[in-house]
Amino acid sequence: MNDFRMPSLGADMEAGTLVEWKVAPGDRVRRGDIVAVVETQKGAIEIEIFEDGVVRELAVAPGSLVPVGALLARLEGQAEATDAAPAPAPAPAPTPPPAPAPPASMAPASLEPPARPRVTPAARRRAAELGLTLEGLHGTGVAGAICLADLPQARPLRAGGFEPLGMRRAIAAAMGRSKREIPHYYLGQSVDLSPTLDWLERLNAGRGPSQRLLPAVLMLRAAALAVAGSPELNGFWKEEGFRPGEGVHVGWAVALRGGGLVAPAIHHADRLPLDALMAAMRDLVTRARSGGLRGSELTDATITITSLGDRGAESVLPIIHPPQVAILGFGRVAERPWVVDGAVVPRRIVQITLAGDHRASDGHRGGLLLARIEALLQKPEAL
Amino acid sequence: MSTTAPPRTTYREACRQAIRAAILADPRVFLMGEDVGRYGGCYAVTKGLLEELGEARIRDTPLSESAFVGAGIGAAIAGMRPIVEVMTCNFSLLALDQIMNNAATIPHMSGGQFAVPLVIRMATGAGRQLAAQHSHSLEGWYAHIPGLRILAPATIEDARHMLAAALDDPNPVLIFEHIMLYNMEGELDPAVQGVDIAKARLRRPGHDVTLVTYGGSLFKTMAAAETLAAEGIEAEVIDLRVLRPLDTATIIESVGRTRRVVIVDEGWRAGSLAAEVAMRIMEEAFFELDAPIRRVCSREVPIPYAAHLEQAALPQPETIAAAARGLVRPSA
Amino acid sequence: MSTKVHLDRAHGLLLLHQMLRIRRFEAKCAELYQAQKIRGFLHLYDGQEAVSVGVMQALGPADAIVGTYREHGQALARGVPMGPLLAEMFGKLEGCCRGRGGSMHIFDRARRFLGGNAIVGGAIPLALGVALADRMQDRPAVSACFFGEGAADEGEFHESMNLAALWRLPVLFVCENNLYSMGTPVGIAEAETAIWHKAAAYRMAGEAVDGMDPVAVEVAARRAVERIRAECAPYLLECRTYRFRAHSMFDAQLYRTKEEIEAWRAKDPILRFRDWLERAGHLHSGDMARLETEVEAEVAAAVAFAEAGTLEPVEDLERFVTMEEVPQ
Amino acid sequence: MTRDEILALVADILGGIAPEADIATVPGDADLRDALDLDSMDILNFVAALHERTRRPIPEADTPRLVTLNGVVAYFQTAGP
Repeated sequence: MNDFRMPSLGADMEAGTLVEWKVAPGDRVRRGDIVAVVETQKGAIEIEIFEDGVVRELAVAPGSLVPVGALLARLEGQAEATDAAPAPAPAPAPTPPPAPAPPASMAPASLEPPARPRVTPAARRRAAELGLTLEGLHGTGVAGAICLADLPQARPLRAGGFEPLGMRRAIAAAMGRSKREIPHYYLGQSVDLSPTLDWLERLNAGRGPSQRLLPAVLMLRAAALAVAGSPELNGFWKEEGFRPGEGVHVGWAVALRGGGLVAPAIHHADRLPLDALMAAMRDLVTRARSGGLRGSELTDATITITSLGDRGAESVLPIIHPPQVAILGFGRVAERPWVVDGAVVPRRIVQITLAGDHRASDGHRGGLLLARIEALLQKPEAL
Repeated sequence: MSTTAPPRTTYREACRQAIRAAILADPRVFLMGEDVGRYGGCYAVTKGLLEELGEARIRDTPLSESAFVGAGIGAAIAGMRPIVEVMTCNFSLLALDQIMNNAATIPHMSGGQFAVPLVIRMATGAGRQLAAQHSHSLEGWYAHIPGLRILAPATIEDARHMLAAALDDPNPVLIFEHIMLYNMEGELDPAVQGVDIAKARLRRPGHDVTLVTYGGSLFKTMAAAETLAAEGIEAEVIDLRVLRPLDTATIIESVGRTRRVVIVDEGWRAGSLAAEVAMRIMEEAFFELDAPIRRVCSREVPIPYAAHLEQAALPQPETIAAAARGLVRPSA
Repeated sequence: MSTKVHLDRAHGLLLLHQMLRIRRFEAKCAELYQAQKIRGFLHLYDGQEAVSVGVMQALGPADAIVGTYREHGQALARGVPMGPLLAEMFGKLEGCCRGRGGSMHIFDRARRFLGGNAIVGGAIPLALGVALADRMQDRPAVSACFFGEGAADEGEFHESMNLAALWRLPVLFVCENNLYSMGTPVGIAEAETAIWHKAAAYRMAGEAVDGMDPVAVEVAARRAVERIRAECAPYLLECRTYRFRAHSMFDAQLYRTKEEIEAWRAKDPILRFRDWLERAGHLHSGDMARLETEVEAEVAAAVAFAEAGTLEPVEDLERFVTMEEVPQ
Repeated sequence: MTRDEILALVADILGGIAPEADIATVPGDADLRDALDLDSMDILNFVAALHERTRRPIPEADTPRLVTLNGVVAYFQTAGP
């Protein structure tokens, strides 16, 4: 029997509200199946399962707020599934080594159920309204009771929506941690985007609106390709140090109307051709705003790109989203005087910036990344 | 137009003016009780009234609590509006049969044929080293009895105006005047011509904790609230004023704001009015509570004579503040 | 109202009729109690009829009456209609107190009948208050207060005697001395068994009278009431009487002998007065049968009235716990 | 198309893109990108939907004419190519 527990979908995630079970006891599940929808401060996330098996027990009812790591369901592994189709004859198993006797200190703890947490009536009611489970919360009230001060103030998310306060807190936690912990270095580069945009306009002219590409997709494509060649900027800073990403999963920053932002991952962005990338981006933005992100999309980004669009500021000095180690920023494309072959000509210029984690990389590597992006953008037909 | 400061007066004087005005205003009103006339009242509340109003309206009674309280009930049934003064609530036990078995029952038991529009005033409480038999706080007991209205004027304004409202009530009304309040000085706003006898009153707004109290404990509680304010804890103080029927709504409303409650009651804790208030909160605002309800009541002893022991037995500003602090800052 | 009792045939028949009404009514109550139509405590008045009937002759409609818990006779003699009285014991809305009081708590505002009080001695101060209010409002009324000799054990009796005398209140204290407070003989409870002697301690006038003789009671009551009105002072009238039935419905009467009861039954106020009327030529042949028939019809009508009564809606349970206004 | 029909269409489309937006509150000459906090992806989706619903070709160069309500009305009240 295996425990399926509330996954951590982000460094700043402490708990999630179970919105819906997609499976029922007795259901057979396969690795990668969506088994549940969980709401977090960042929205509703579909939760995948990472093993095959049969659901034996759902431990949590929809509406409950469940701390990360708490039991959600119990699964029977493939081998254990008694009602499974006849399994192929097992290969002779090697005799398992005798289990070492646990040290005395690891002897099973008392089997008595843990004491019911002390919770004030007001806190218990708010918890119920919020769908919180209270186990694991730390109480600061009278006699250590969990009181209102120990709970989130407001109702968190509706399914599919974002709760501004919770989102704000999540951003505050992540950005605060970033600025406390990550020694940022910043690089900037002005890039002539005229060749790219000229090419794009010609391309779009022959397409209906729904087939057109946005300039952002070209920038994303160029960046993703460049990042693939800069592994020290693509990955995570963990306690043990830098760990490179297992692919270029670009976290694409999506601003939410009404405030806040979320940067879900486009998996293997470097492997997606432009049209596929455009489709992925369109899908991601839609789902980010309607609350249909998958858990892996919130946890897997290896680098973040923020694009200010055609109405934003000219440049951005972005803040790295931990545990990532770099973030790229694209400013607004603006027409500027530009020297080409000794002559000043109007060109459409974009400011590309990079913030890097100095623990993981140095400015030189960052500069190379920017240069590679610039180069790629000069040959859009090759993108 | 020149503005003049409201006249300063005392709680005692306010009580006297209330009685005097009521007797002058209505020929059906008279006062009877022990030593209310020639002596001028045990607490000097009625000093001078006999001379001014005459023996028919200010009646000295023999020490027969049951007879004169019962006579008050009979007179009320027969059309008068008596004010009966029982010198102290300690002696009211000698008239408990009349109050409980007659005044409180006759309207209902007679199927509404008779009302008992009677007012009984009595002194209550401890603090003057009068020892066990003169220091009881029995208002909570009386608040147990259906059919009675129980008032606890804690301010000069209530002392001055509750009596008239009580006399207008078609039901028996018991007014408990705390002995420590008679000397209290303060201003009486001449613009205020009357008070209700239905609602509790917010004496101090706050948002961290509600202190519910009444009568002689009000000013101890206000002092505690000041102490707390200096520590950054804003206590809301509710003066119950009317102990029966309890104005639960005002309490619940406040609890909804503060979510923490300390009830201060000079009665003994067990089976006290404070217990009733707490239970109302449990029944109607349980889910608002963010901390256990606390009570500061008198210690469960006959109130002793020795000053230090007496004071130790009673609610004090420090004990009230400590209880509130323990709810707002449990870890401090 | 004159103190002279003009005992003509009409008045004689009236007294007899009143006593008979009480006797037959109480007999019906006992029957209905055993049939479980009446519950709670039921204290019957058999034997004491002459007291109420006699005293009420001395009182007018403006006077007030404060009764005891053995007050059916007092109520009937005062004029409380038999139907609402019985309906009250049935717990019916049509009862004189809407079924809230029962046997022990008969109130009738229209007849200034203030209960029906079941705390021994507890109602005596009420009579003082009513008398005080009457005097303060210049009404020349008298308050008659009934109580048993057991009430004389109570402090409230003595407090009230003292206060009434001090304040010269127009109160007629009517002690129905039936010799037993429940099961305790008066001699066990009272150092001075002549209750009326206690009046002297309060400088109050008083006397004892044969409570088994309605005429004697009436004469004494008229004398007392006249004196109360004239002197504006209270009066204690002790009526020596006897209850023929048990204290209440569940009483083995271990405290008295059958012989004693039989001896008192020989002084039955109804039989004795009937015989006297007969001897005096006031009671004609057929009168008794006619009275019996009348009373029987009245009791039957009362039973029918009570049976037909309705129950107060439970929603009105809390009505009158507190009053919206003072009834005028 | 009448102005009302065009505005109803716009409201319907924008309701799908930005459900929290209320175009009744948007002045006719206000830039939708400012008024409703729309980004270039939203505008692209908006234009795509206009095209799909009206079947009218909308060259990319016309997009700047479609960022106000008045602009949209004017665009669709003129005869298409």
